[in-house]
Amino acid sequence: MQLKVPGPMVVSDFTQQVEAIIGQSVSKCYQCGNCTAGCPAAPEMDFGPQRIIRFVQLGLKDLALTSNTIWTCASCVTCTTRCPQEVDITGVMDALRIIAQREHYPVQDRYVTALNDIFLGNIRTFGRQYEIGLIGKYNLRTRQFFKDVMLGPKLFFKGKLKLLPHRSGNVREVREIFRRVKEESAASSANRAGRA
Amino acid sequence: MSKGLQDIARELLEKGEVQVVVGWGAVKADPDRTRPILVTDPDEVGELVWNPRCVNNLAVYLTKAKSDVQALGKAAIVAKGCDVKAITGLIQEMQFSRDDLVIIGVACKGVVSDGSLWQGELTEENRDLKCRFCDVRTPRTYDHLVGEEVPPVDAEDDWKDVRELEEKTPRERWDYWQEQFERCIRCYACRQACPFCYCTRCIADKTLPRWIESGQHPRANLAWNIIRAMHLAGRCVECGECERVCPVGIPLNLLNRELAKEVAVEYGYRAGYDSEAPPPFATYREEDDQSFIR
Amino acid sequence: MARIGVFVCHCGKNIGATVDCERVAGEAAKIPGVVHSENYLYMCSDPGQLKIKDAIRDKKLDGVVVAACSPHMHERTFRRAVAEAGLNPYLAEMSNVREHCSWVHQDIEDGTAKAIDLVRVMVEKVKLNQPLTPIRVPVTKRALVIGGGVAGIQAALDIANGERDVILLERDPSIGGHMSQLSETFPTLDCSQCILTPKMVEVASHPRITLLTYSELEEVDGYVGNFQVKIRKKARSVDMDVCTGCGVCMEKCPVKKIPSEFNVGLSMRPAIYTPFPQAVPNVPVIDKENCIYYIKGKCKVCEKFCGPGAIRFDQEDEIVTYDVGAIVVATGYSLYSVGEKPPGSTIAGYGEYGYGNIPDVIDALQFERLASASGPTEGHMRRPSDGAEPKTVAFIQCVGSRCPEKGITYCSKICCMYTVKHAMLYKHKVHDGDAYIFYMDIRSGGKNYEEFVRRAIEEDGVVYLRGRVSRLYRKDGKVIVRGADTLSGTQVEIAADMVVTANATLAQPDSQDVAQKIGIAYDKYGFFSEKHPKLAPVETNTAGVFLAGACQAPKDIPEAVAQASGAAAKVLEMFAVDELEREPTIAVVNEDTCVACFFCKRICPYSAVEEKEIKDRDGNLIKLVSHVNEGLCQGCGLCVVACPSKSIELLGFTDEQLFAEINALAE
Amino acid sequence: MRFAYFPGCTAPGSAIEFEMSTQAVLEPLGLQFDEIPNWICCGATMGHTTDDNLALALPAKVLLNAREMGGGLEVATVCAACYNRLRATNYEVQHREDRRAAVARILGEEYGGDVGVRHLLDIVVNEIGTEALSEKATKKLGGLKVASYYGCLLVRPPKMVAFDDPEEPRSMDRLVDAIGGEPVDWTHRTECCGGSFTLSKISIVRRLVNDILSAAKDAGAECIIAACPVCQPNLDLRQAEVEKQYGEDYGIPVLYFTQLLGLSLGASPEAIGLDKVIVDPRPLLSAKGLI
Amino acid sequence: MTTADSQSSEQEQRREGAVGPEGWEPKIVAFVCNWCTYAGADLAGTSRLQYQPNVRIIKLPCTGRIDPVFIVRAYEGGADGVLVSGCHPGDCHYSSGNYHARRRFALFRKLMEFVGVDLDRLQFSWVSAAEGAKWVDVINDVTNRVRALGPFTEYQALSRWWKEVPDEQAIEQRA
Repeated sequence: MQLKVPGPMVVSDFTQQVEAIIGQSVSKCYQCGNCTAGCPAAPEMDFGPQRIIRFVQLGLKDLALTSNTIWTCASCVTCTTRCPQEVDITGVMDALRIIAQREHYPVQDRYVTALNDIFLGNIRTFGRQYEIGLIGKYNLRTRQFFKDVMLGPKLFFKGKLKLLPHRSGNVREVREIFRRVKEESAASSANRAGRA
Repeated sequence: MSKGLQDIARELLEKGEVQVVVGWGAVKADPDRTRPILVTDPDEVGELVWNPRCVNNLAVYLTKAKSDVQALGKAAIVAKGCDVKAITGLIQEMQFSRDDLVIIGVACKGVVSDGSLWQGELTEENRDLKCRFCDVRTPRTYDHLVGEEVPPVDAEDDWKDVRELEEKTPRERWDYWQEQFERCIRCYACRQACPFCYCTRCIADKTLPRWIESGQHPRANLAWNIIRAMHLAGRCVECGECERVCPVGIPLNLLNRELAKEVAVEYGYRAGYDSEAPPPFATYREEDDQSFIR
Repeated sequence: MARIGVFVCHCGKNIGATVDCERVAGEAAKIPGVVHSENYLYMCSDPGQLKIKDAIRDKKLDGVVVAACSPHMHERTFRRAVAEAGLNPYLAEMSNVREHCSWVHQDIEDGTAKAIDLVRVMVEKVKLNQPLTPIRVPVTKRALVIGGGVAGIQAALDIANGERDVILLERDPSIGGHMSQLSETFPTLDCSQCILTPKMVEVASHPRITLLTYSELEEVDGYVGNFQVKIRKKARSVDMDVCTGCGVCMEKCPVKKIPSEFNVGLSMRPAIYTPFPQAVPNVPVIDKENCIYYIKGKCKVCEKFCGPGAIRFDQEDEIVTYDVGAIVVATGYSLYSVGEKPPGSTIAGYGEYGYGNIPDVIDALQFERLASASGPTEGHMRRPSDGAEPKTVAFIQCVGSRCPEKGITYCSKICCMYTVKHAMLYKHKVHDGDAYIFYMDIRSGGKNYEEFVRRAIEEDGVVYLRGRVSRLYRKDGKVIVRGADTLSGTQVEIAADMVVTANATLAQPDSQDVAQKIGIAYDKYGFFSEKHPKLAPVETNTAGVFLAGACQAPKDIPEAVAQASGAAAKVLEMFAVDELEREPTIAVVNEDTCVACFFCKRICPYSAVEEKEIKDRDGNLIKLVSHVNEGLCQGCGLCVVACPSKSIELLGFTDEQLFAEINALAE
Repeated sequence: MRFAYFPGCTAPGSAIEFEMSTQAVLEPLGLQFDEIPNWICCGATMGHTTDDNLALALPAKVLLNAREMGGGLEVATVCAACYNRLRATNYEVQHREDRRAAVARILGEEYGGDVGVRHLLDIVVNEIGTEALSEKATKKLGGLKVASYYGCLLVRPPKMVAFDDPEEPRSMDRLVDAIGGEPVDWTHRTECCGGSFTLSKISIVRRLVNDILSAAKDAGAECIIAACPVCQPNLDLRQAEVEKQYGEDYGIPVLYFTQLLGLSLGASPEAIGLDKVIVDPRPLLSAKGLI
Repeated sequence: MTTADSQSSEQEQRREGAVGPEGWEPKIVAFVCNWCTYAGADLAGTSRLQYQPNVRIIKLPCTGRIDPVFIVRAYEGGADGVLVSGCHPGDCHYSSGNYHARRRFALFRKLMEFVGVDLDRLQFSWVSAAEGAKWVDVINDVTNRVRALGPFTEYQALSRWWKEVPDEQAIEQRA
């Protein structure tokens, strides 16, 4: 691998894109590795969180967005809590996931995004979560028809999964929120692109 | 109202707690006006009045430069919220100590801009401009209070008057102030009425070197008004006395309030609130704004 | 009418090339009050100076303006020359027509016009210059050194060896400071106590040194050369003159279980104690909070067994006052704690390290005591929980340092080196043990320091892992260390027998109180501020007060000692003269017009403004005014601007002079 | 004390026993929880990992709905994930002008982060207090050894959420102590259980759950309590497969803190949904004479 | 004011030529502290850096010694712009003088803005003893900005009303 610097080193668009979402400068990170040290999912990641922050600092967008790290982060916030430099590492991970999805980067882990899609789709439809629908649809989407097949009944027989969705009273408003969020997010990324 | 005030004053004088009460009295010849009076005899407390025509800030009589009230013994002073701010500021500036003074605070809904406009109630038309932004309708400190507590004015924007001028162009502002200052006749009534102008020799009168050109002409007038405002920066309590007494009607309090606003916004400081606080221009914070310095 | 002489220097071609010096001199001659004007190739040369002296005598000048280089270059030269001609030196000023004019402009018209303006400005100023005399203050040739660690010891010895009296103040029962707690020192591994103890003994026996241990600073008054200090000698409950230091009292004291401060809680001490066997003075103190007699009113075992009868239960604190001319502050540092945040502190502990409650996680100073031959384990590696020899030890650097999240952003500077030393000492003592160091950067700038680090890695097999440690917790008698190695990009988990944290070096917790007592500045961390970070690192902004050692910033032993010797040299320099001379640029108050608002007093950075009572003949107070103490005033002029009634003048920069300068530029 | 109650999506479903036991403790504790009308989902982790605007808009809507209830009520919730999202939203709109403006554009209404958000645990320990609680708890737990598991979202990040120490929290331990249980000192109070991956990355989840169960067992815990409807099922539901994969035998019941609390306040086992827990706690509790 | 009649004809021509924008050159007064900016300007000199010749320096011990009245007086004397420059925060020779000055000037600046002075005519900078190059940038930038504004005719117009009358009282007192 090689990092080429063709001209004067400036803060890359990618770095700025991330910083705009987290509202903080990633230059604070001095690469101490505390985030990697405390990360419960680090063993399963191809790069530790500290490396990902480094990629963001240097504007190495493809490396950051194609790593499995951002999809392996459990959002447990241990890294942010212990970061000596007060860098919101969890926030960076969120930002990278958001950018990867908006810009249709190949997602390393479709299980995670599939779950997210269905989860949010449910909110959009019902205003609230609909758990049996979530598990069922998820297994369909990810083609794991029998995965956790035993968990469902366990929950079901304990009276924990309802067959019918539980709707919020203001579903219409929720749909409106989703529509405006879409507009807002499109506008803000267009804005950023415009600036770059 | 006046009755309650008179009772307090009488008791203070009779018990010998104070030797003199500084207050307002009626002007017999002109019912639209009141005047500052000193009462030393308990039998004369009937002279004291409190009404929306009591415009003077009596704190000015507490400093040595302006009066010898201190020579008469311990004083009680009748004071509106804005007057009390001035008193607090003078204590902060070590001109006398709180223990030397009894404050008879008066709850105030505003005073009239011109006594002749008084028709028995305060209206938007007759209320003095300074009272429209008042934050101390009940004095912040007092020993006795006349009247019921009044909540502060809930102005939409406490600095509306200054912001209106700020929004104009530099040239418009320049012309506006030139028009105002041109009228200045350097009578120093503003200085005389100001409780904080207690210097025994004002720099306007200093000759070696001459700080401010004497005489009445635009350049000198500008200098005087700028320097007067600067000298009161962080100290002025916006009592508006300067503006009230100005014979040519220069909106001096507007200048004062511009600086008061900056001090409030930048340093979170309001003059006359706390006699223990360090004055904003005798202290600093490392994180003070310096965006204007390159 | 003034009689001013103007002297325009060509400085060879340096000024002459872009400023028409003749024309400048000619224009100067036309300024009212200028009675002499000339130009010359080198004004600072002997012939040039002679021209000035001659003109002063011949033309009876009462003011001189030299238009030449920057006053920072030659103001002293010309003022001396003027004085030699019998004129007060403060009647001479310089116009900077070289650095500020000829060197920065190419066009001769521009340069000349500007030079004329600059000369005019100074002529108008000099017309109003007053003869001034330098301020002279007598010097008390005795120094106070605050703090009896290695820096204070060194400073005291150097001053005393320079034949001046010293009072050495230490608040603990013995001098020695942190250095006496250390095992070996980097990078030479010589034994800390072996090199320090002789110096401690020398302090105790030096005829010029008055040693006050178990004593604290109460108050400092006065100014450079003339300080009055009040010191509280805390009651030791032992008569220093009678005690022989035999130690029987300590053996017999029934209280045994007080955690030893000296051994950082790794051993216990009695209620009557000396901190360590080599203590100087070797006289115990009674710890009143733990002594049974002081708590319950009976016991007195120590008194019963004391042969010479030195125990004094009725001793009380004593306040003593000294006049001193200079003060050396050498109060040292304190160590960060991973424990829970103390109330009111901005510095938090490390919850992820169990707030210090994991038994085999010790700090660096505790490790020093473990490794010390005179320590609680006599130098054997034994971990605190069960006394077993640890076979795997993890050392963690930057604990508290470089960690804004927990409150400290700076680098503690000494930890990199002492951690190498710790790992090395450990490997020397436990040959089959493993030492791991978690670090962020190895900062080994210093003589033989990098070599020392390499030796630990290459010869002793110490393993460096680059990364912070995120969590420590106990499992099956081990301490699980969850760290990372960013160089390989992996998470690292070590089941360690013992963990040593290199805790940050902090200012003393009460440093701000001390600074306020003495009247010196401190930074946001509580370290004392030097006068100039480059060129006056030993001085403080308060004349006559000097700094030595880690009270200024984290320092290792050689740096602390060097600064202590520097401070001592500064003190001896001061003491070499009987009177101190200072620039007469000071503020004076016009008492007639002062209205006693004391804005000046509030704003003065040097606390030089005092309240002064003016009384009539019968002693009745007429009024209060402010007064500037000329010994303390440094001449910044803040008070002058703050004064609403313009009742303060700054000599040399009076308002009148400044207005004259501004007016000189007016059209 | 009255609060605007945000039950969260798991309340009627997978965490029904949390909801039941919460309802059971309110009255004895003198709390009144009025459900926010027409509440919607907070978006949970899926929201903030998918769209930064969505992450704030949904919780902000919930908080606005709560504000409409009037009376300046604070919002109470029992779900640690909801709690975290609501608090995070408050923090973001309070501290970031751009986010506040975006939320205003999306919702068509200004929200400045002024509606307080409290977790029931915070309310019980810090408002009611352990002393009062101890008095109310008529049925003491008889020294039941309880490992309090806080997980991630209740205590992290401290700037946004914490009413307790992010590394060494003790609220639940104090609660256990007050109702007569014995809080065990253990190391994995705040370690992550992998909850957000419970349906997607099961191998990580199993490893983390195993670590937590093993630490609890080592510390001698008889049961674990949690305050989060993601953690509890994760530790409970996955226990059998973890035991199988790692060859361990834990059998540690994992309860909601409200269940133990309900028990001590005299609620029936049915009312607090003890039968809904997969690793059945009833044998343990009846052996201790608690049911 | 007092020396106007004593200037050389060349000087007068130069200045006369500078009345209007044609051939007019801005006149700028700089109030600088002795320890940082004055020394920084010295460094610009020793480094032989070149800058525009419009600024005249008045040296004070500290920016904290600068009374706002000095600035007013400079305008009265015909200055088109004023620069105040001192030590960076934390570097003050007198430890806190520049902090106090910063507050005072923050306010004075607002006041001048409020009465209609364009703030390019009243500028502030920190220039340390090591920043010779920065001093050059500051001077050039200040000069260019003031040049762009043209002569401070508003203020100078105020002076035209005025005929200098010797301050007799002052003369008397000095005698």
